[in-house]
Amino acid sequence: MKRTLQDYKSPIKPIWCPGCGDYGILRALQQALLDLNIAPENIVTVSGIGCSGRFSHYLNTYSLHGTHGRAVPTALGAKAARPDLTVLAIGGDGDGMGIGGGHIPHAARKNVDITYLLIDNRIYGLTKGQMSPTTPFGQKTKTSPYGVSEAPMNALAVFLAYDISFIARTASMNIPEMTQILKAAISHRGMSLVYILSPCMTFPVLKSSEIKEMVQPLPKEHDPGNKLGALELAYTERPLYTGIFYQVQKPVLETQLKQQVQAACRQLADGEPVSIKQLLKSYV
Amino acid sequence: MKRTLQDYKSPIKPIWCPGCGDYGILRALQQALLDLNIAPENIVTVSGIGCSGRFSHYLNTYSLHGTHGRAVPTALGAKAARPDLTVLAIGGDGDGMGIGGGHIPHAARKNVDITYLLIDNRIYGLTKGQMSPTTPFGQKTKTSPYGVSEAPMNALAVFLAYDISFIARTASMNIPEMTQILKAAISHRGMSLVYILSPCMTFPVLKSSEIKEMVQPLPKEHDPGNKLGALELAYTERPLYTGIFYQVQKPVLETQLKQQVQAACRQLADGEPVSIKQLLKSYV
Amino acid sequence: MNVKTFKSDVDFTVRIAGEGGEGVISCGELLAQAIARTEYHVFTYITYPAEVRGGFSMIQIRVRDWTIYSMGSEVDYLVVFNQKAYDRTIQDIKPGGTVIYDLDEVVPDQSVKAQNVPIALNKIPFEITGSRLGKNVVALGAMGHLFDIDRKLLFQLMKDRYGAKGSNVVQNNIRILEAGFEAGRKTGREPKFHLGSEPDAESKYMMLSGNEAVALGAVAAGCRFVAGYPITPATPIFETLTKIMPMVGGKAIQMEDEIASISAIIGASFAGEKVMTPTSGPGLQLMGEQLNLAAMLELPVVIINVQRGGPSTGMPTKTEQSDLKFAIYGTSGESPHVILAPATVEDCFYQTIRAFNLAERFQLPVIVLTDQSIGYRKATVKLPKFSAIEEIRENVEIEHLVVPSVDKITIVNRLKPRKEDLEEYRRFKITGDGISPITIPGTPGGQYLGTGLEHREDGRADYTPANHLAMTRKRFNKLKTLSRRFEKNPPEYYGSHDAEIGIIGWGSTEGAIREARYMAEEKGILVRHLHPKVISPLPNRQIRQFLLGLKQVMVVEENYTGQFAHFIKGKFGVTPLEVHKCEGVPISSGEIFRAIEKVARIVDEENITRL
Amino acid sequence: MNVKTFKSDVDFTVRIAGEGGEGVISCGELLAQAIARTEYHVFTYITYPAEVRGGFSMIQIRVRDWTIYSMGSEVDYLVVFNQKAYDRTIQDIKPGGTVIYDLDEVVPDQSVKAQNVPIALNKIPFEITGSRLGKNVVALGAMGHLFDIDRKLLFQLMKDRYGAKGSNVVQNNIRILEAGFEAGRKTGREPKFHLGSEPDAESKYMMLSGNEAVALGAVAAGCRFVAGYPITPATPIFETLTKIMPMVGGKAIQMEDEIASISAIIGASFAGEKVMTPTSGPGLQLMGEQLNLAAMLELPVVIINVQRGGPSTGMPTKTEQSDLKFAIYGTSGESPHVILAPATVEDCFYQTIRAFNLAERFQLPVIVLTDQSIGYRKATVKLPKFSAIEEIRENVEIEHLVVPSVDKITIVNRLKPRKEDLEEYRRFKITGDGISPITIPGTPGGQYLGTGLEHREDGRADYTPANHLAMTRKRFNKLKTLSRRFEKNPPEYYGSHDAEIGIIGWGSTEGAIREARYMAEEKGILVRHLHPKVISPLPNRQIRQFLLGLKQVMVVEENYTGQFAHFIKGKFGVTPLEVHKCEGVPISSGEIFRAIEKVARIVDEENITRL
Ligand SMILES: Cc1ncc(C[n+]2csc(CCOP(=O)(O)OP(=O)(O)O)c2C)c(N)n1
Ligand SMILES: Cc1ncc(C[n+]2csc(CCOP(=O)(O)OP(=O)(O)O)c2C)c(N)n1
Ligand code: SF4
Ligand code: SF4
Ligand SMILES: [Mg+2]
Ligand SMILES: [Mg+2]
Repeated sequence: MKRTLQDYKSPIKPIWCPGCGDYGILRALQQALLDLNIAPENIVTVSGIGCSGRFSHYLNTYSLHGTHGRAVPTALGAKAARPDLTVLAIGGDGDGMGIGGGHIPHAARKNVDITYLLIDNRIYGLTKGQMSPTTPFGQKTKTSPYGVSEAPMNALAVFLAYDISFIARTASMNIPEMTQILKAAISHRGMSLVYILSPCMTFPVLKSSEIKEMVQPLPKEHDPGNKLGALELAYTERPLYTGIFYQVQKPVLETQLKQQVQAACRQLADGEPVSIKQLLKSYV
Repeated sequence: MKRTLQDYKSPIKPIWCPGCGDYGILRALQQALLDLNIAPENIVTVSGIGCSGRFSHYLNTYSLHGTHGRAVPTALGAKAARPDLTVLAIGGDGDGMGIGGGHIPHAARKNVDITYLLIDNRIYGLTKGQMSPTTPFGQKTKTSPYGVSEAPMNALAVFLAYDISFIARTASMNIPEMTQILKAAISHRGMSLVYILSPCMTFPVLKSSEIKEMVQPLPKEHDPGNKLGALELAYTERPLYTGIFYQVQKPVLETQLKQQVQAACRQLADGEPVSIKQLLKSYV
Repeated sequence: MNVKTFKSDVDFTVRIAGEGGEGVISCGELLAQAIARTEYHVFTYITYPAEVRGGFSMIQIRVRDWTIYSMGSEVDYLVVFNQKAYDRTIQDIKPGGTVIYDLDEVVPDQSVKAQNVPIALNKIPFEITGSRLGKNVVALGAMGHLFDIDRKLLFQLMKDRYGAKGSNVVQNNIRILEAGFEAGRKTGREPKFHLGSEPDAESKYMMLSGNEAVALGAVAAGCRFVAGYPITPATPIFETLTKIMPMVGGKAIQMEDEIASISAIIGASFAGEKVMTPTSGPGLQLMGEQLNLAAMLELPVVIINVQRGGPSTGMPTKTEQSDLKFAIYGTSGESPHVILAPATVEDCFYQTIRAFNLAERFQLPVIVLTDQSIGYRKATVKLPKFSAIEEIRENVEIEHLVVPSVDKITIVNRLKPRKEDLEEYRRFKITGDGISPITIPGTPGGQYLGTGLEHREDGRADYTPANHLAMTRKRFNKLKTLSRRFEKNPPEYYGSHDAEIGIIGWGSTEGAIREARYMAEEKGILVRHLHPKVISPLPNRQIRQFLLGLKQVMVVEENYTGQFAHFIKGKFGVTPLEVHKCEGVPISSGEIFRAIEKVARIVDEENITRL
Repeated sequence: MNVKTFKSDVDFTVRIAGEGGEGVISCGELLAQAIARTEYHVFTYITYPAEVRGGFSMIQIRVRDWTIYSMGSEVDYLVVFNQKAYDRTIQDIKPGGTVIYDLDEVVPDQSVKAQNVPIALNKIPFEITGSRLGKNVVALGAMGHLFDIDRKLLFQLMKDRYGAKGSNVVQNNIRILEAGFEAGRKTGREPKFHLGSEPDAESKYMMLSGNEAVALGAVAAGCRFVAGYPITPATPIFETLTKIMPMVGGKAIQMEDEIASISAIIGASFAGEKVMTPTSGPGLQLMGEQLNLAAMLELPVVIINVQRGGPSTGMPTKTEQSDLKFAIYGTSGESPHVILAPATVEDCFYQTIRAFNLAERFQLPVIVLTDQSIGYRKATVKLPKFSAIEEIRENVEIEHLVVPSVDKITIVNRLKPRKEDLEEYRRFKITGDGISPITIPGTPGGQYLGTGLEHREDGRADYTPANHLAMTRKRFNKLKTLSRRFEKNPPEYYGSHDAEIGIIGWGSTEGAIREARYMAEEKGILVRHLHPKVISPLPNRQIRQFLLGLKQVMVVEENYTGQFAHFIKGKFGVTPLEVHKCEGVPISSGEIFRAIEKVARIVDEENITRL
């Protein structure tokens, strides 16, 4: 059966503002899923709360639109329970680096095989324009009427320090590049993070034109296995590089969990999982 | 008035296990406060939950023993409200990197002038021996009976990526070194983090002898202003360097808040804070 | 209360409806603001879409020459920007009411009895500026004509609002507004109301939303430290505070989440500040553990919970009164806190001040429960008598605690220790009323340990059976003291003593209930109405007195399970008739009135004896 | 129930007390384990200090030749390791009881009527190994002598326990144990009980703590995915599961906090697994937002809340029943969930299975409320009839839902859609009983959107008034269906129909109430005792029937405010006599009995009529 883009679209029409970066990202994601030819019924999408949280509404997958900041641990549970599924987590800068930021390093440590799309528009879009962890210093927003007084987070550097096993940056208007990156990310065994710069039209802290001006593909010679090199590039502010910063192979949660079962059963007399009867009798 | 160590001790006798690293840390902290001659009534200590959470009980300060993982934002509130006070936050590896880990980067971004003692024994001590975010891969604990299956966090690298403005590592048995570092940390303007390796005697994932074997002072030539250099040293596993990895000057939260007041008042007719009467009348 | 006050000469309702992004709200707010500068009272109700763009959006404005109690249930003037908005709202038009709509976009339903006023809402601005934006300004101009509002006033307000966008934008908007006036004139309809020709020179009224009133109340109460995290529909409180706190020398900090927010205010309260955090259900959900800590540390903290449609993410932009039990019981174990529920926009101001007073005096968390409808409602609020704002630093006698009002605002601070208390300072000393003197950092000899663990008077952890019982009793003793104080107030109900039917409500439904009572009284049905502001601990004696002599009591609230009704039933042994609405929109006076009528019939027919 | 069963030939209580770190608990557990291998029943109660080292620690073991219902209130044998422990526990000794203590460390109070048995608890191990450790093993040996326990059995148990520490440790311990036996013999006291000479060859009893019973119940119910975070006193559930889940091919993951834990199980439940997370008050506090999400997504999740002394961090190692209202109302807005409260260690096993059955069948969160005392209590539990464990994959008729018991365990799975349901799949289809068929990922055509926003039947977000009302009703309809099912069960109470006094309790107090009833019956006071396991929604009809004909009803619970009593009062219009205890320790049968006596006197004297 030949699938089409339509197979990945839900019947719900997106209600983002005209020109919102999320449209492009949705498009690239659907294309990537199509190119990889993953059956929609085998995909789980978990999204947080925000304009970016609406992705789950627009994808014809098993879609869970949860609470603010919890997309990653929720997706982790789904993948750990069902390693046969393709599991995506999607959220914004506030969702993923503000309220939900504490979960990311631990998903990284477990190296669960999910793909996390973190969409950074440097603002809280859905709640209508408050500062986020990446809003630039000095920027006026609805909750920083005198200018932001804290330093924005260098998200890439932080993710590298978390040692997420696949880390890429791209921009919402770079649809072909983004599609390629998403395909690589989904294909990667282990946790992959795709950090996407995206303009908000209504609260334009990060404008489309600025992104276009700033981004530039990573130098060809960059070795994604070199973490310190990746860190250096992550700290570069002009240009903002796009592409795969880092990719390594590490033990994956699902495999580890399987090995636990094997280890547990090896300890048992016959090497087979115990029945409830045997289990209860062991407490006699 | 000449103060003594006694002035910093509360009447409550510590109940840690004999040989617990926390004893040495308490001692060094009291010494540092004495050396800096800070009046006990001008110190606020906020601790999390864990064996390390008990520090607040043993210091003769304004001490708040809060909930699990929230020492840093609580301390932040105290300091932001009362910049005249010396504010300490203290907690363990589970408290500060597990449940409370999400708060650290944001305190760092605000660069609030508190000193955070993060005591890493690589285990959950108080709850009696479960794995923590820094327990080594493969280690058996009460909740990893088949061995830890996730990668331990490289805490120092993470803190560097957070750009905390003062970052040091030391070990609980290095009392003179630790005292010096604590003094530098408390004297630093901005957020300071002192990451302390400490043995747990009862659940010995990290043994005293191991620490002694592993630690070594930072190379003299290391420049604490060089973040990439600091990162490289943070990634070095043998030896584990101790000393001040990183120190920079950045805008401090308390100053920023003061500037907001100035900015707000500048916008007002007479440059003076408004009275409640004026404020209400502006809504007519 | 007098039945006559219900009747007014001027009393009409305008509704503007369209899609999010069409400028519905700003159009309505400008209209309301203009009217508020006249001698008339204004009351608005807003529905935002959850989406930033798109989705249904509306604002309803009631105008009256006397105090307004509710949003009104039928609409005299309906302004719709598109067909969807027309279809969705036309059923609320009063027979013979006026419908203003875009002549290209809307096809009116001829079966509706209304005066149709088509205007080229889209075309007019396009002709002037070449842009599709501005239909809201045309509509504003047309209404300016119909209500005879002074143009200069509207120009001024537009300048205030759009000035920051540059003089070009202002000029364009003023031209569109002019064209709107002209379009209104061209409809041939004469101005119906003359709403003041000049801005009232010395207005005694503020135009405030409930959310703004809360923010101003906090400032008035002496709050100088706020930490928060945006969440609909509480965000405007926090946004307002980030702006005004620095103006009064205070601090408002945005944190990374709600847990951090409440943690920060606990730290600041420990350090001696008066503190607050505003939030809504899902945010309060995350704060419970720290709320409990504040109760255990006996620290004053004020939390504003602007209720929205629940559960879970629910309906962020809709209203509901469904967090009542959650606010009371939403913490593990047993710890005392107080719940206040303001009834009007004005009340949001005074009850917030009261919340701080109670929090400080009793050293416990106070939750103020408002909701989306009151938070976004804008109303004219009388300025308080500034000469009557009294700042009392500390140690106010509990007997002297009064409810802040337009005539008298007293500010209460926490109980400071005397010199002798500091000799061997016991922070959690067991006292007659449960309240112990509290030190703040910087006080020599006042150092203490505050721990969330069970502790002794001196703060040290102690789990012995007798100590746990004694300290639990001490903490709850504060609530008892507080109840005792408020039980001494006379039962404050509205309506006739002779009534056989009683209505109890709480929070934002007060106005609708009040109007329903007036409607009933007009039909000769006497009704008594109690609307407690302290809803936990409940004023038992007051409610008991209120119930005396009634034949039937109704409890009105906006939720599914009848939460307040359960309390009334459980505590007072009556079986109230529960009038709920759980649809995300406020209950109207009409709906309540119809329920009263029904009850009156039953009471009559079944010859029920008085309770 | 027969009064005679209360009397036993063998029924005595041992308490061991000392400081944390002195091996108090392991000493008691070894003793209990040894006895459990005989034909006797064992029931233990443990108090841990919150500190890892130091603080008061004790274990109490009741031994009986028949089912044991409670920990017992007075102690026959007291073993104390130091003076503090002596001072703190001596008041609980039965007149004439035996006190074993260290002769160097403890000076017994001569005014106490007890048989003092000094033993060199410290010196003996020091002479053997040169170390101060081992006094607990000496004490174990001495008791081995007094109760005539087979040495070989104790040796074997020591090997099992200390084997991992090396043969040297085992050898030393066995030598100390021998010396303990000898020390016991030297006291000149004859063995009083002969507790079986050989391990029972084919025991039908497990020796389980309540926490272990919960963990095993989860496995039996088909749970294969657990995510958790350590918290006292629920940690042992999670620790047990990290060990046994992989043995049955399941998964148990430690997360970074409780929010992540419940998020992970929601994800796993969405993916089709049966899931659970164990926690205690402060942890549940953090889970509320996600619990609400599960209710809104209509996903089955089971949460075990092992209650501890509250509020806030409170008393982690102490017991309390103070999370009842919190468990029911602790979520913002209004969402349905079910609360179960196991009454015994055995019940922890069966009610956990039931929790999964209800969660799956009704697609909602189920909270199991246990507490520290039942969680750490160890008791002998009969093995279920394995032939009677039935795994029914799905679509069990609601009428066929039974309470799992030793004789019959049915496993219930969620409702799968039929083929025609998938044609235009509506995940949240409104049905008669509120339950809609649910797909899991991998099912083609079963894709759907689950959102915490209010949504339509097909999952799409929808805030229109009618939809919100309809969906709220649908969700609560499931609770109604569930109630209706359970209302059909006969009222399950103990005691005489003729009783004039009733006692209602919930959770871990069942045994103490039961014993108190026996004590009362012995004195000729008839008592009826109801102990509902489903405590929300309350079985209204059952309680009403139970109340019929009583003159006074008592509600027994371990908290300060009388939470369950409030429900009984509120819902059934009676004013129960509230018997609370809020001291961090379980209420004893004696305390309840004394309350019954008092009530009996009042009922008698005041000539109260039946309710
Ligand atoms: C617990 C909780 N707190 C706050 C909110 C309100 N809220 C919804 S979305 C959002 C921020 C969204 O910003 P971001 O994650 O950057 O997403 P964007 O809208 O920019 O795509 C906030 C604060 C919420 N829904 N839940
Ligand atoms: C919300 C919450 N979850 C869990 C706990 C239980 N708990 C107490 S301390 C602790 C971990 C302590 O480990 P760490 O922070 O490393 O401190 P240590 O004891 O090792 O010094 C846990 C899980 C708690 N008190 N509160
Ligand atoms: S507010 Fe910004 S992020 Fe949200 S939909 Fe509109 S353009 Fe996109
Ligand atoms: S358990 Fe470990 S960390 Fe805790 S007091 Fe004992 S030695 Fe220290
Ligand atoms: Mg954003
Ligand atoms: Mg630790």
